[in-house]
Amino acid sequence: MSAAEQDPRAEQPILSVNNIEVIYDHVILVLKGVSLEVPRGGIVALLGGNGAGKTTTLKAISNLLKSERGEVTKGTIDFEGQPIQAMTPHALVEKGVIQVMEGRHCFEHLTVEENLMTGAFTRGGDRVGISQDLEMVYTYFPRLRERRNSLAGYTSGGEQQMCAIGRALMSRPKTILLDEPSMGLAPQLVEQIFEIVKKINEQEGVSILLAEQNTNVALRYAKYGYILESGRVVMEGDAEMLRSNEDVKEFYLGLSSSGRKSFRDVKHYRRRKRWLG
Amino acid sequence: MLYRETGQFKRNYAADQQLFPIFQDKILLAIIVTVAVGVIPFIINDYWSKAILLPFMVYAFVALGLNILVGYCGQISLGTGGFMAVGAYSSYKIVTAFPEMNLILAIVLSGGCTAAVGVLFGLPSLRIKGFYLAVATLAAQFFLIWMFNKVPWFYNYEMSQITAPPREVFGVLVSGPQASPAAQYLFVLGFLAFFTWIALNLVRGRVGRAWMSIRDMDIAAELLGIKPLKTKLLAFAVSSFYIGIGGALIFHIWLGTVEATEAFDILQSFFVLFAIIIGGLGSVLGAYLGAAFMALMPVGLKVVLVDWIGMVPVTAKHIEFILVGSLIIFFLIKEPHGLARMWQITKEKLRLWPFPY
Amino acid sequence: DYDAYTVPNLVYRTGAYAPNGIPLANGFIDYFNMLNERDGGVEGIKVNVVECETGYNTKVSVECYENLKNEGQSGALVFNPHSTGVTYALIPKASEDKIPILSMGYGRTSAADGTVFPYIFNFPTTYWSQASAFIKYVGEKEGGMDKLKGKKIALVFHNSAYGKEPIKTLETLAGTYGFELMLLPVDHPGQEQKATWLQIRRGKPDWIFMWGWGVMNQVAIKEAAAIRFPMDKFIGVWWSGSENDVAPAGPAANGYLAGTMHAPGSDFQAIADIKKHVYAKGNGAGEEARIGEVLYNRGMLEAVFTAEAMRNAIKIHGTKDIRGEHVRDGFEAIDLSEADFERLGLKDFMKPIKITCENHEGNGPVAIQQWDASAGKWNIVSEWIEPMHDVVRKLVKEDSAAYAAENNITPRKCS
Amino acid sequence: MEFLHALLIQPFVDMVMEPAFFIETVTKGLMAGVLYSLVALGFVLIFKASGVFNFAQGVLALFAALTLTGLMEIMEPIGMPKALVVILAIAATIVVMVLLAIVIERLVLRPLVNQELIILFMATLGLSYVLEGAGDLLWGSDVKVLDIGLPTDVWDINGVFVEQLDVTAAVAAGSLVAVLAVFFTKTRIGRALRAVADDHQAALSVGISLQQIWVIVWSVAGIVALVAGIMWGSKSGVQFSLSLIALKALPVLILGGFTSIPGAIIGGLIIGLGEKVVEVFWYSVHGGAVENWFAFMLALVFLMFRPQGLFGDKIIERV
Amino acid sequence: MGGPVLSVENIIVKFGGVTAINDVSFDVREGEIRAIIGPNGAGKSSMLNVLNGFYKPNSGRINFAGQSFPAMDPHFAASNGIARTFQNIALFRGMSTLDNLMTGRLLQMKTNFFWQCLYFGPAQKEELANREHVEKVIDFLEIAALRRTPVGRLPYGLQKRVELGRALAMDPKILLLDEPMAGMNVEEKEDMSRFIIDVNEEFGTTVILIEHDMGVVMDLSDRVVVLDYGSKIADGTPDEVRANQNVIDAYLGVSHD
Ligand SMILES: Nc1ncnc2c1ncn2[C@@H]1O[C@H](COP(=O)(O)OP(=O)(O)OP(=O)(O)O)[C@@H](O)[C@H]1O
Ligand SMILES: Nc1ncnc2c1ncn2[C@@H]1O[C@H](COP(=O)(O)OP(=O)(O)OP(=O)(O)O)[C@@H](O)[C@H]1O
Ligand SMILES: [Mg+2]
Ligand SMILES: [Mg+2]
Repeated sequence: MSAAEQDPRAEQPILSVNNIEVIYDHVILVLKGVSLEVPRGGIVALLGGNGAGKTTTLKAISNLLKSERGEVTKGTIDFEGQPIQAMTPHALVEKGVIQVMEGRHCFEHLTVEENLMTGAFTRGGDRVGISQDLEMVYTYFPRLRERRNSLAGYTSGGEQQMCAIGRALMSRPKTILLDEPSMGLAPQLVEQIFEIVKKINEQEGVSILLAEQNTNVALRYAKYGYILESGRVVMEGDAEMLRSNEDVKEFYLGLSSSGRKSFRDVKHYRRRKRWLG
Repeated sequence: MLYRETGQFKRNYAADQQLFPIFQDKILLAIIVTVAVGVIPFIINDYWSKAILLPFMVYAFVALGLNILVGYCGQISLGTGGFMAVGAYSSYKIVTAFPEMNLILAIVLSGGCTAAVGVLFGLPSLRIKGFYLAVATLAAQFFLIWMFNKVPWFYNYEMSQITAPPREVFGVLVSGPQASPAAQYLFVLGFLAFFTWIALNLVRGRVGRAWMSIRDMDIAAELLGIKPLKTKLLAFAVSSFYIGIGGALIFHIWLGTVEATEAFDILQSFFVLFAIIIGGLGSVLGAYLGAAFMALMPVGLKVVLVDWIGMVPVTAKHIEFILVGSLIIFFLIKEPHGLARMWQITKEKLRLWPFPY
Repeated sequence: DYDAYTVPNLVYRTGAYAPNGIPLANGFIDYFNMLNERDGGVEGIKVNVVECETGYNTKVSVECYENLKNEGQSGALVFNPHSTGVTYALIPKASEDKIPILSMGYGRTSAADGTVFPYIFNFPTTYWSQASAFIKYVGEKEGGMDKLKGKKIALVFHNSAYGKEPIKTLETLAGTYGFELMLLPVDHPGQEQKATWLQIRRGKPDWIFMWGWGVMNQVAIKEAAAIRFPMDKFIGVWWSGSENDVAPAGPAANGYLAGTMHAPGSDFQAIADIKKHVYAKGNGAGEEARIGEVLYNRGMLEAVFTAEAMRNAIKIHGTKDIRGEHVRDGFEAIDLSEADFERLGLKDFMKPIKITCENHEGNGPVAIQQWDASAGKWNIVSEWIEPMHDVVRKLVKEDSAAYAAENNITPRKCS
Repeated sequence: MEFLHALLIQPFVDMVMEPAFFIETVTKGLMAGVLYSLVALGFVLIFKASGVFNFAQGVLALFAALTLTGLMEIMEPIGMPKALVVILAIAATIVVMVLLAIVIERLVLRPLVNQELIILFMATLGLSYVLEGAGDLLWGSDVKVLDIGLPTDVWDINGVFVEQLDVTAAVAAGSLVAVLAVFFTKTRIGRALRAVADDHQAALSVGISLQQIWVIVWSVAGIVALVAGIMWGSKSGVQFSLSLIALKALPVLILGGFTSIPGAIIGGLIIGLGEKVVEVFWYSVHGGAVENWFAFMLALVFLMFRPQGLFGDKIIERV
Repeated sequence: MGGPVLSVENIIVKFGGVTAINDVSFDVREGEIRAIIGPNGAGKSSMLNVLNGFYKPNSGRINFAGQSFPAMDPHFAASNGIARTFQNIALFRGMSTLDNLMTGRLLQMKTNFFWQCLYFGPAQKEELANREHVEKVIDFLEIAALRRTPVGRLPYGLQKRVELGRALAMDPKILLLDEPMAGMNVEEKEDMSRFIIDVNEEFGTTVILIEHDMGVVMDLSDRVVVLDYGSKIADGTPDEVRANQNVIDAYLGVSHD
């Protein structure tokens, strides 16, 4: 079933990925026809286990694949109606699509603050606006303010994660591709991150595509979700629908009919149930 | 599907850890060996020996050594030329001091000397890393060459140009002008084959893994209990040992006479580094392919440009420069992990064949 | 009969030393083309000069050698290695393959001993002879060899086998004449010599000899000028005495001296013929304007000797189907008088010269030439100086004996 | 004993006994150092801005100088005033270097984004082959005299000789360093450059255009190369060996730190000074021509204490 | 549960201005699962780095294997059975999964260089013995399919698993895990928890665990240390900690299930 048919929203989505196929190193086929849509001003969650292809999908959109010797061999990717495969990542960011990469990727030898400033690279000279946003980021993440002058390379995992997210916010994007934003963050912060996401989504109408393992939270904030399994979209639907789906409960929310069970009680390894392939 | 492991099951881990687990590879190897031993010696002549096979083989040997250091242990070195010189000059001293000594032994000993020197210049690698180390190793390059040019003892108080005296191995003359091409070819081939085997053993075992772990992430390796300095120095020693022998072979067998300042200058260091990178870092096969590329490409281009197209030699030379440079860049872009990886991918494609993936 | 003789030439028109390699190679090939045009080659058989580009690299040269030694019907008749390193590399091989090597005024000096090096020729004269000649020149300028006592001579040399050649000779002579020798090595390429010239500032030598090569020469001359060292007390080996070497220093180089084995300039019949038969027809290897440059003439001289040797070979062996070993005999039969040079269109180009089986150097005399910056040309400013044969010959014998011993060669008997 | 005296005592005695000469040695050493740092500067620029160890820098200098002389030879006959010719030629050369930068970015760097540094390093070595070949092919290989009217005399400051050319070079280097240092630390582009050096992919992800950045740095590096080419070229004449000055810059590079622009200068001065003083005053010990390796040994010693060079960025070790 | 196998006293770690760890002491009992939690930048990873000798404390003492040191030596730690995984995956990216695990055995492999060269006799025997051992780990972690894949190609989650495998291959007495479940979904976390529990129960391996998923921490761990700004603000059983007001303020916020 394709997204379009059962998609209630009339207006054309800001980002749409149509049946793309991705190959690494000329031989490793990773995405086997993935299609998804992000409505303007929507929050869409991309769920799926390890190796499902979430990161790859996001990189395909933001055109970072080339630098990993991967390539989109089939399908198209449109942003605001125009195809964007040919564009450079730089052009994309200027168009307002920015990605928060999995695994932080801060600039080690730049201080935290300089890292944040690079986020504003595409905004050129707009000093005032930039310094305002810097303040904004610092108010979101007080921890960063404390470490503002230390080299990013020396900061803790979580601090780096904050730094990476803050950096993305600095570019005043129209669309953010978040790859596992909650990874390595303390519980409070996880909530906070999603609050922020929600906020910029509501106040500035930023559309968000987030790949997240923390399905629980993700589905609380996202409006719509896709579930990826080994390179294919195996299920999609509104967040509520997904949350109430038995399989999803079972495998992604860790809830059984008897409510949440303890990690200790898992007595046997359950083989993940596969929808397709 | 011509090329695949399917249907070739491994009954035990020993079988699984063989050098050439796949049957088809075994055949290929067998063919190569028969040609190398059964055919070439009978058709080889001076030109093929001095201009093509010897250069290829000695550089393969040296590349093998450098690849152990750079490709497996991740320590970039630009001192190769200097270490080759150590091999050449120490072997010269040995054979002239003990005329009776078997040349094989003499050459292996000179490898030993080089290993010692290599360890000495490897010491800084404990603190110095990456390109800093690479440039620092030039200290070895320049110092050693200076020394061999300066200290008369090394060239027996004659011209700093040393000439290989004629020596026999098992009654066959292998060095000096009278030596037959076949003899020289087989002599070097023997060295190459044996020490390739050793290298393969080293890199697939404990030692190799220790090296690679240092290469990929020295901190993690250290926290696993691997002693960085010890491991690095071992790599320097083994690598220099190979490079030294390579230098000795260049001197005794290929050129017959060398001058440190010219035959082992810094360009040699780059030349070999090129070879292993084009061929494939951290791959024994890569050392061969790279050496072939670097040693034979110019000759090939010359044959094509001058002898076939009939271009003026000098123009041809310039074009050759441009082409070699471009080809290097081209291959780096096409496959940064070198010709060896290309070969591997081709094989993977072959497995899937006829399906694209 | 062959339809052509093969005369290979190992040239370096590329690489760090190309500026010198180009005129050398041009002179060589132009002369043979001239012969081919003017008198249909040597004894009526065209000469096919096969250039092989070495970039002054020994390994490539070896490849060239192996590639060319059997070229054509005649096979390679002679090799000009054009680098000390390459010469050393080819000496054993060529002797084995019976192909003569003409390393004209360079290479292994002790190869002057024909009994140990039957196939190697380094006439008209060698580095060691040249060094001794320089000393004679200095002595004369100082007003008598006895005046050398207590004088100080600095040798600025390319830090390689080539550069170190004259040291032994000079040290011996320093002993005999009691002058002080100051050794200043300069590493390849010699872009940067401040330290060396500081030494000179400090040591204040009366004379400077230079065994330089390539960019080292140009920088040295500049530096010498910069410390205001009198140029007419600064003598370069014949590889440090070309137009290239003095040009960058401009007027500052005026008066700089260099050794030579032949005259510079282009007013010789042979060169006129080259212009007429080669350049006029547009077959010249280089720019016509640069004919007559020092290194051009030297390249031409190599060709002249080679051609002579070939003629002799044909005469001696009574056949035109000559090969390397015959040409070797041809070389050993070289005996050129004033008259012969005139016949060759090279009147006063150099002094008469005679090669024998025993002596492959020919004891040619050395002249000193001086750079006239304003006129932009070299002029010979000395008599032709006879080297100190007694001294040199002794050193040659010692060295060749050592070589013979190490490579178990039994010196052949001459006559 | 003899030896120890020559090694440990005599040199210092000499320094004291011949003050004027010592001063001259020091000045000459520093001057030489400046010339080295002119080349090192080019390396630092590109490394700092893209993590690429650009070995083609020496050849770039040669290429620039060749182009300059070539263009001047073409223009001179037209009969413009010399000064004009020089200015035009230099301008034209700069244009050429920028074009070259664009080509390099397009054909070499862009396809190699995010590759290991050693690969990029090798690519630049390949590039140097190409440029050498091309340079010879275009402009021929004989020695060309480069005279753009820089002062060539010598000042004799009571017995101490100072070459004006060297002073010019020093001034040029000094100003270049000042400008570039500011550019890198203070400007937005500068920040972006350093970001790229740290992590190509992340840089892309925040919308830094590698293409733009690389064209910029390589152009600047090209211009620095031109300056170096002019300074060295007017000393030795423009010829192939000019490309070898790269080697002289390497010890400077590691001593000062791959990533530090001021480091290039300081490093240069230390190396120049060190090697000259040792070469001259310890001559009786080593007999000359030790400069090359001594420079590296000197750098090595410093590195043992500061593995990232004097001013280089810290090597971050973290798990 | 036995007595303390490892304990730290008044550890202080400073980096220039920052105090990463400020006078922290706690102990780890034989065979327990000991969790370290705290806000980002609290000093948890630093603490692990101290425990296996990557960071040298400015002051304080570490007691282990019956000895007491001012700072741990990495090699000593490793050879006495302290193994760990890292927060930012520190696998050997150039090597296959199998080789990565084999590196975990390096300390156990002792045949001399000579035999290594020949890859024969003792060398081969040893190689195979260790291979057997590693294969056990591979089966245990169910990564058999990845044996030959270069780890660089694995997705994040699997890399974490391979890293655990490398640690297990050392058959450690004490296992230090730095956020082993970051970037995993519930199901994978369940598997991971399973592995940890089994290791702990079957081989009696002591585990020190850093994790931000409170569910996991509270379920698995026997005792929890809570750090905040480098200082210890609580130490006790999960329930005590959960109830502790400081902890709630500093870290948990609204309690999580
Ligand atoms: N550079 C690469 N080269 C080859 N294969 C790759 C590369 N990167 C990823 N893959 C493969 O692509 C598949 C999908 O990887 P991807 O990182 O997109 O998964 P993911 O959904 O992001 O998993 P995770 O949640 O663990 O991040 C994996 O099987 C992985 O092996
Ligand atoms: N090598 C170092 N140099 C400088 N500062 C450091 C270094 N290592 C850690 N720090 C600082 O010490 C503090 C603690 O770091 P640590 O990595 O231990 O935090 P953490 O508890 O692991 O946080 P997270 O949960 O985000 O991983 C951080 O503020 C970090 O910036
Ligand atoms: Mg991912
Ligand atoms: Mg941490």
